[in-house]
Amino acid sequence: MRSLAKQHEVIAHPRAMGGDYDRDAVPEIRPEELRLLEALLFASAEPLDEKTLAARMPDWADVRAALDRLQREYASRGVNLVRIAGKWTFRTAVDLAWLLARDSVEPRKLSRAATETLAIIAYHQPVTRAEIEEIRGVSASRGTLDVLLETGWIRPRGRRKAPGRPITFGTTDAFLSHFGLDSIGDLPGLDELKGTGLLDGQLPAGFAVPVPSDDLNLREDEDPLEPGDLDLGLGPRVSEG
Amino acid sequence: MRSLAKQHEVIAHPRAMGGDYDRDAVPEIRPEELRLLEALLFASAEPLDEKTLAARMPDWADVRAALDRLQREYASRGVNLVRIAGKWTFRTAVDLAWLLARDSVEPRKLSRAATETLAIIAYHQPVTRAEIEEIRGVSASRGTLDVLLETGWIRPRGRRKAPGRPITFGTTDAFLSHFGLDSIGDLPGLDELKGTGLLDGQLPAGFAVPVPSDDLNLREDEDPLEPGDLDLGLGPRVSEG
Amino acid sequence: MTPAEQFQVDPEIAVERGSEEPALIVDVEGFEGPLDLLLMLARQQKVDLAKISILALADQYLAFIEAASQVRLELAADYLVMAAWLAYLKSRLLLPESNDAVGPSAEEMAAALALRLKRLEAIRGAAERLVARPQLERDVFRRGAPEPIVDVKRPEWTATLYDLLSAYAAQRQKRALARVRVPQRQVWSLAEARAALERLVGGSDDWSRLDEYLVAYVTEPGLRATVYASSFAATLEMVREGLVEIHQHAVFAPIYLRKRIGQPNGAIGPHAAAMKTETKGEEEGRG
Repeated sequence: MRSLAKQHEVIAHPRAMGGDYDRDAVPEIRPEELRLLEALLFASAEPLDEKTLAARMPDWADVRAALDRLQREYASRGVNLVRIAGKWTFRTAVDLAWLLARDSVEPRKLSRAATETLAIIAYHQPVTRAEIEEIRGVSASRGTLDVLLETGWIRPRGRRKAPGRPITFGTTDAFLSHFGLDSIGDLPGLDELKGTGLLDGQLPAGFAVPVPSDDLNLREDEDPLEPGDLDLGLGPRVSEG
Repeated sequence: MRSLAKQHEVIAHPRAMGGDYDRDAVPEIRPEELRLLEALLFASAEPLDEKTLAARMPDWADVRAALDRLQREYASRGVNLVRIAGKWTFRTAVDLAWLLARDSVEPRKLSRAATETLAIIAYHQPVTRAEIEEIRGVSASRGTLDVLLETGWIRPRGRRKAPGRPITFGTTDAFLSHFGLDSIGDLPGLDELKGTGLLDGQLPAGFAVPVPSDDLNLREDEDPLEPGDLDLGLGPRVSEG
Repeated sequence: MTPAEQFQVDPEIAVERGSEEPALIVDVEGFEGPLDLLLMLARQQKVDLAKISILALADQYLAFIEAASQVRLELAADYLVMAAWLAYLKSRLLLPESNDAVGPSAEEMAAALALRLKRLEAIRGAAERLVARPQLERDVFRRGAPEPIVDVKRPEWTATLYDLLSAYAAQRQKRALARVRVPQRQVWSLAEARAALERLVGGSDDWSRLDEYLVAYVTEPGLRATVYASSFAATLEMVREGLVEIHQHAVFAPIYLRKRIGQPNGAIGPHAAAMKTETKGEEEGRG
């Protein structure tokens, strides 16, 4: 509540807002001990306790009061004055941790199982996990679908209108983009797969490769996803390495 | 005029004066980019250039303007934002050396010969050992250059395209960092020296180097170092105490 | 100022420099070479170096060297070289310049020396100013406890279209062939069918539909054909043995059966045998 009131006050007096760069031109009259504390705490390799600080500061300085004021001054900044185990130190603001993390991209090759699963999703979409398992003849490990969701190449589309209402999966635009496909229809069909030698002639009669479609509209046998479906561990996870 | 008006305004509103501790209680609304910059610069062990900062900051941030404002904000503080070798970093205020000197491990005091040699390399770079000797009127002891190489403040740059192909020396970013210089052009008294023409010297033709430059690119009269040049006892040595 | 007086002054300077730099004391009272000495002498002229009298400086230097050599027998060679050069310069400066002289004139040589002195003095000034600057970790300090950037490795998954297609084709092909090679058909044996029928029929004297009897056993659609076929065959056998009667009123109509009561080889036996082919044909067609 208090902070709301405060904010209101600030809005009522826009000149007080930080957005006005000229405001800094006002010479700031700060007690010297704040400068001293700033310098001491900044330069120290370790957090310093009040006793140590007081020993380094001139006698006239009220270290306790100055620390309090400094802490308030820096509370809203990118660097905060914090007390750790009774000792004082400057630390970058906790909410800016993301800024201090370097995202380095580590290229990793998709596993064989994930590649197969992805291909089945691409050709047979919309497809449920049970259907994938049936086509592959192996039960899909949870990790495989997780990895594929993490790639951003597949997405849960909806739920099949069938007992258990299983989630259906399909590919995304990111999939097309990564594999350099203009549309999902550019995936080679049966004849093309045979033509490239990827499928050989020894196929039983009736063997078919579906004509894939990643149409955004749900099929007749699909229901839309419900809120919360995406939170069931299906969303992208933070990598575990 | 403008700052006078500002001051007048401040006096008319004594509550706005810094002496009043309560002033800090008003939550300061500062542009977020200042927080981000503070955090980045405080966290880093090394000065950061604008390009690096910009890459880490959100796209919408005007890094240049934010740096300027941050520099003004911190100018009166115990920690200042300074530009060193073209990069930005926080350093304790110069006038607080007395407070912090206790922290420092007394750096080895350079001998007079080493100091002069360093100055000659800084102001006359790129410069050969023979040229250093010419200016000082004494043959340079091997130890002097070794000591300077060990500090990391000077480096062999290349080889002069001249008989004997002597190695040329110049200063490093560590030199700028140690002496708090933004660029070699900020060397104290450089303009004066240039004005007197003493940097031109009466060096034999081809040796004349009017303005010092620590530019990483070799000059026309320099050849690159060859593999092995750095092994000839010229590289930084492990300190012998 | 006589050379002797000059020499009296020097030890102070020498001591000062010596303490600063014991390793680099040169033979002459701590001066770093003749140029250093010349510069000190020039400064004692207390005039702008630009207006220095090289002639006077040469005199002072030569006098100094002479005085020094009275105390110390040895002088570093470069001092003597400088002394010789200055003596030569002095004589050139004093004598009228001949017109056919080769090389630089005495004035040029003097000016060059003055310039060297000025340059040395300038760089010394610069060195002083340089080291007077606030120095890192002596006067100014950087952050004592920097917070290192955390390296978060984010996997970027890669796969090529070829990977995708070959994986798909290979596994579809493998599965397609696998189905042909291993016809995993489950079969209901005649014995199983008969056992089940005997159990079912035993419970009722009334006509019942064969397919209704079997519902309990047809749990999987894939099993339907074999269950029907075996059951029907078993039925026929039981009819022949006179255990049950079956009845079908039209082709493809439901088959009814009931436990036979009384006559072992009943009249409907042939009738039932006649239906056999038709019904069986239907079942096989479904399978």
